[in-house]
Amino acid sequence: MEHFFLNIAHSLIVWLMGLGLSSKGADLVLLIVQWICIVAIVTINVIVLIWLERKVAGFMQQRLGPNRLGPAGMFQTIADAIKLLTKEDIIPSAADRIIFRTAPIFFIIIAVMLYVVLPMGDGMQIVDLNVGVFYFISVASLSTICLLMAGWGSNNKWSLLGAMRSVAQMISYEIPLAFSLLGVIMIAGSLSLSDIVAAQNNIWFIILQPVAFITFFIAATAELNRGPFDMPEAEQELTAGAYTEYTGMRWALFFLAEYTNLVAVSALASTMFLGGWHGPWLPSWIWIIIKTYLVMLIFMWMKWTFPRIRMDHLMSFSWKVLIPVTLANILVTGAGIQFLAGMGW
Amino acid sequence: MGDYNLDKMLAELQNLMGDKLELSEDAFFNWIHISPDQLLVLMDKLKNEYGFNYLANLTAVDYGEYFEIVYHLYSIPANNKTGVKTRVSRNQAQVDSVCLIWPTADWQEREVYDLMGIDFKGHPNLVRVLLPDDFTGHPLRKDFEMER
Amino acid sequence: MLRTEQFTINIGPQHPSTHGGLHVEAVMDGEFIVDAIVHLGYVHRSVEKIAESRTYPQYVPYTSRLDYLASHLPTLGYCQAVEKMLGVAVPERAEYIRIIMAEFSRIASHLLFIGSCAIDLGATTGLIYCLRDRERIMDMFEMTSGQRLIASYMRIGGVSEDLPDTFIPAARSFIADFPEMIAEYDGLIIGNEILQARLKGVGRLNADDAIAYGVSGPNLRACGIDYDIRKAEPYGIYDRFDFTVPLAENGDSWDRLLVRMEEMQQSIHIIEQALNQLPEGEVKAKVPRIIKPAEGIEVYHRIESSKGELGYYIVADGGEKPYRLHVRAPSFINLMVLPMISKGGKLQDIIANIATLDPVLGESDR
Amino acid sequence: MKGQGLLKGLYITLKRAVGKDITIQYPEQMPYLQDRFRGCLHFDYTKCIVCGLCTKACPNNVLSYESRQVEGSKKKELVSYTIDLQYCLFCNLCVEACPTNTLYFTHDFELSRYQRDQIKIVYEIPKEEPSAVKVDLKGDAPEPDETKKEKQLAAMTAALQKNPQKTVRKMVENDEDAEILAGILLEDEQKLSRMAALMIADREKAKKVAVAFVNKEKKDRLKGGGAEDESK
Repeated sequence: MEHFFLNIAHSLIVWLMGLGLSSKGADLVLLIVQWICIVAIVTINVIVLIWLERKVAGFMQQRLGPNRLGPAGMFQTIADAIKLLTKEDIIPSAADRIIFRTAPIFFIIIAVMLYVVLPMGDGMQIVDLNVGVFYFISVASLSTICLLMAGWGSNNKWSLLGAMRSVAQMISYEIPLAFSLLGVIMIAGSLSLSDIVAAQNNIWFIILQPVAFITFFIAATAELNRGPFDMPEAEQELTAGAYTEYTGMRWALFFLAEYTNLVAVSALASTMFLGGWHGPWLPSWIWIIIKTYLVMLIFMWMKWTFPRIRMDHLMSFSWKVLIPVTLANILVTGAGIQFLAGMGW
Repeated sequence: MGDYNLDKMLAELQNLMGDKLELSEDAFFNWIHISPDQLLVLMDKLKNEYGFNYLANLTAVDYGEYFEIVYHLYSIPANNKTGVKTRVSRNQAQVDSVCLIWPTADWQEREVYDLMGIDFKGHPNLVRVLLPDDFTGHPLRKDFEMER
Repeated sequence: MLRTEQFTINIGPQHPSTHGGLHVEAVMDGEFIVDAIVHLGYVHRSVEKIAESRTYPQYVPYTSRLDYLASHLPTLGYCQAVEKMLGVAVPERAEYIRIIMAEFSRIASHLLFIGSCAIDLGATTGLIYCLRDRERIMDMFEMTSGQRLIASYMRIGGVSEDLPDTFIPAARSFIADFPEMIAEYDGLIIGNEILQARLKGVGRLNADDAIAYGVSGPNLRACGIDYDIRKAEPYGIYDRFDFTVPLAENGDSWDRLLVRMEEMQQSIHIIEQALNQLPEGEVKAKVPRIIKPAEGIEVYHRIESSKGELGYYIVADGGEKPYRLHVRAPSFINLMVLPMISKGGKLQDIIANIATLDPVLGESDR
Repeated sequence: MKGQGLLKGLYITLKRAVGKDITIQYPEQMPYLQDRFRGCLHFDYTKCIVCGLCTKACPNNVLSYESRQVEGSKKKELVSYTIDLQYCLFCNLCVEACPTNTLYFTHDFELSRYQRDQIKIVYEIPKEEPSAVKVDLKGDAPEPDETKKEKQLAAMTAALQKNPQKTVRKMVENDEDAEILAGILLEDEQKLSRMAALMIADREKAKKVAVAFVNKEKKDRLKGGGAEDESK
């Protein structure tokens, strides 16, 4: 079981080479297959996630959540997706058409790009970049631009307000996000995600870096635009913020991308702090799934419990609390590393 | 307390204003009937000298030839109450706005203007409040024709 | 100096947090509100004109549609106003039943207030918990009148039917469970630091402005003014009950929330006393089938509704229909201060202000 | 400490998440309705004395009726009675005004219809046989026969299950028999569905079957009773 997917990939290459392809050609085909797999995983995951989110919300609110279609309402999301696909695609007459149309597409592309560096199991990583964490953070921050495109392109004041909020928020929270990861990177001594996972063979970084985990979690919530930091969307204030004018499949793409981001960031959290794919008994790829879903459940739990924070509180929280705390964490970590190295560890 | 002060106040006002002012009483309220030109003087006195700081209600009634504008005044710490009425003729439905004395009259006067068609002089923003801006007529007038 | 352009943004009439059909035109400077203009009338049903074409008893069901969140209160006000005109004495038992119903309405309205306040600030789950508990009150209304939300239960001269046997146990069990409910709201909604940060110091209304603008009810008491019509000018049999009027000091959104929380507990206290004192007997006075108050009688009757001072001004002309009926709607007048308290705040503050002013557009637009 | 309130909130939602749900699954699970619940307004034509008090009490002109003078007497009789339910305020004023309990609210709350004119409920009373009341829900007419029959069958079955005694009262001679028949039908589902089908298709036959059922049951009871007597 452990090497199930690796074996499939291996036999695919062997079969392709047997057909007379060069090794580079076979790698290329494999890459395409891997991309298709990512898209498939993302889509299926989102279907499960939306269902899960509704169920979690339902249970917390003492309701049942969706339960009509399929076992425990599992197919509800599929039905919704079909509904969204068949909806009319409305583009406001005053909208900047090109920007309006491309924003959701870029958003989903960026979200999918995050998966390239995530180790999904022992050896299951599409590209093992030596600057994996850096890549992840920089690509994740690109989604701001898409939200700004959506907000600007809609030519709607609500959307623009949402987009501006999202830019301000993401820029402020990028810093504590990166800083809180720095502590882990310092201990692991590498920016490569596979190295970081390997470094957690004995002890998870959540134990060594509890403060960094909390700050990372808070910053990630803001980065993902999830409640209580869902400023750009802000249903009750900005109607739907940047997504106000979107309908049908374009809106669904935003939704898809948001959940894709959620999975990616949760997977990053489990990779960086929860030992990645390490775990006893079960195959590595099951472990990462379990950990990712646990992190996502906490995200959902928070979203459905807390009210939305105010924009200025949000900003001051980032600059006045999170950044100093993360900086202090880096300082303490560095001192600790030097101290332990001096002790001869 | 209430009653003694109220009687005294009414007597004082009667002395001051003479025939511009009439007093009456029913089971629930002491009414001060005032001619519209003296309204602001009276209201200013009522608020600033006698402490009626709370204009609870402002409305108008259509009696055919004339409209009667009714003010229900309360004073919050002293717990006194009094009513003021003034009449304007149907042809010249115009009265001074008490908006500057009690800001709460703002929307209430707008409502009376909207539904009854009484013009309040000196109101800062006398536009319709409940009905759409392009509505014609004033529905609470008795001669308003309903469509159905 | 860098100057940004102001723009207007229309909050409502279609907006998730405007409680019906409120339309606020906000002049914005970025996220800051420079000015706000309130547009009303989206739910205007001309109830005052309708009154002129209905007989006095026939108008009762329309009154419960004014403040549909606490439907017994406006009905109570109307019935008492007409009773005042006729000089009818209501039987003791009916008076007590009315008090019980009115206070339960107040609790139902405040529960929804807390829930909608939570959801307007983004805490969806809080609403559901409040609705869950409000549902028990709705069940009690269903027991007595057969309708849950807009129960036309009160009649001129009493109430339509006696309490059913199931009512008193249900009411007592609600009272018994109430502290638990409060503890839950305290934990989930009131105690939440994010919510506190969003409400404290937001939308501050000072006492003088509150009186000058005719603000009433919990919104007035949140400014520290001890003015409750149940105490100041007791109607019905409110003078027989022992309760305090909760007050706050700052008049900000947070205080408006706290005052209502406390007010619910006082209502429970009143209901408890009323249930203990509830006498036996008739529930409806003998009122002629055709009600004709004498010509020239006019009455202004006001009650402390869950939103504030609800007044009925009725003029009779000797016929069986009111000559003129005016409703002094608390929501209408309370909304007047919305621009004032929202100026200088942020867009998110105006949402909190609308939520804590607790307007009901059915009443405000009439 | 800062953050305590947040943790408490998280604890409460978690507690509720694992706790019991409060919602019911509506179409499968019917809500519990109190006795006085005001659902659809129902008119019981047999009791109506054509006094007109209900129409006078109604604030919104929901009720209207047509009547005619009975020949040779002062009495009036009803020709038709219309409840225009879309304007109903469910205020109970007509029910309170009615001196003979002709009007009452049923517990049927599913009042939405596809067409506006279907909302009107018209009771037409033909002169010859006052017993055969035709309740004409206008909207039913254009529907194809098959589905209509099915609907009727479902409605009848539901009626039998819900309130058997009242439903079968007209099939048998007296109240006692109706009670017996109701008992039989409630016990045996097959009999119930057969009876429902018969009541729609052929009233006369249904009556015969009903009488047969009742007689058999009576006999059984007699036997049973006799046995008991003997044992005593």
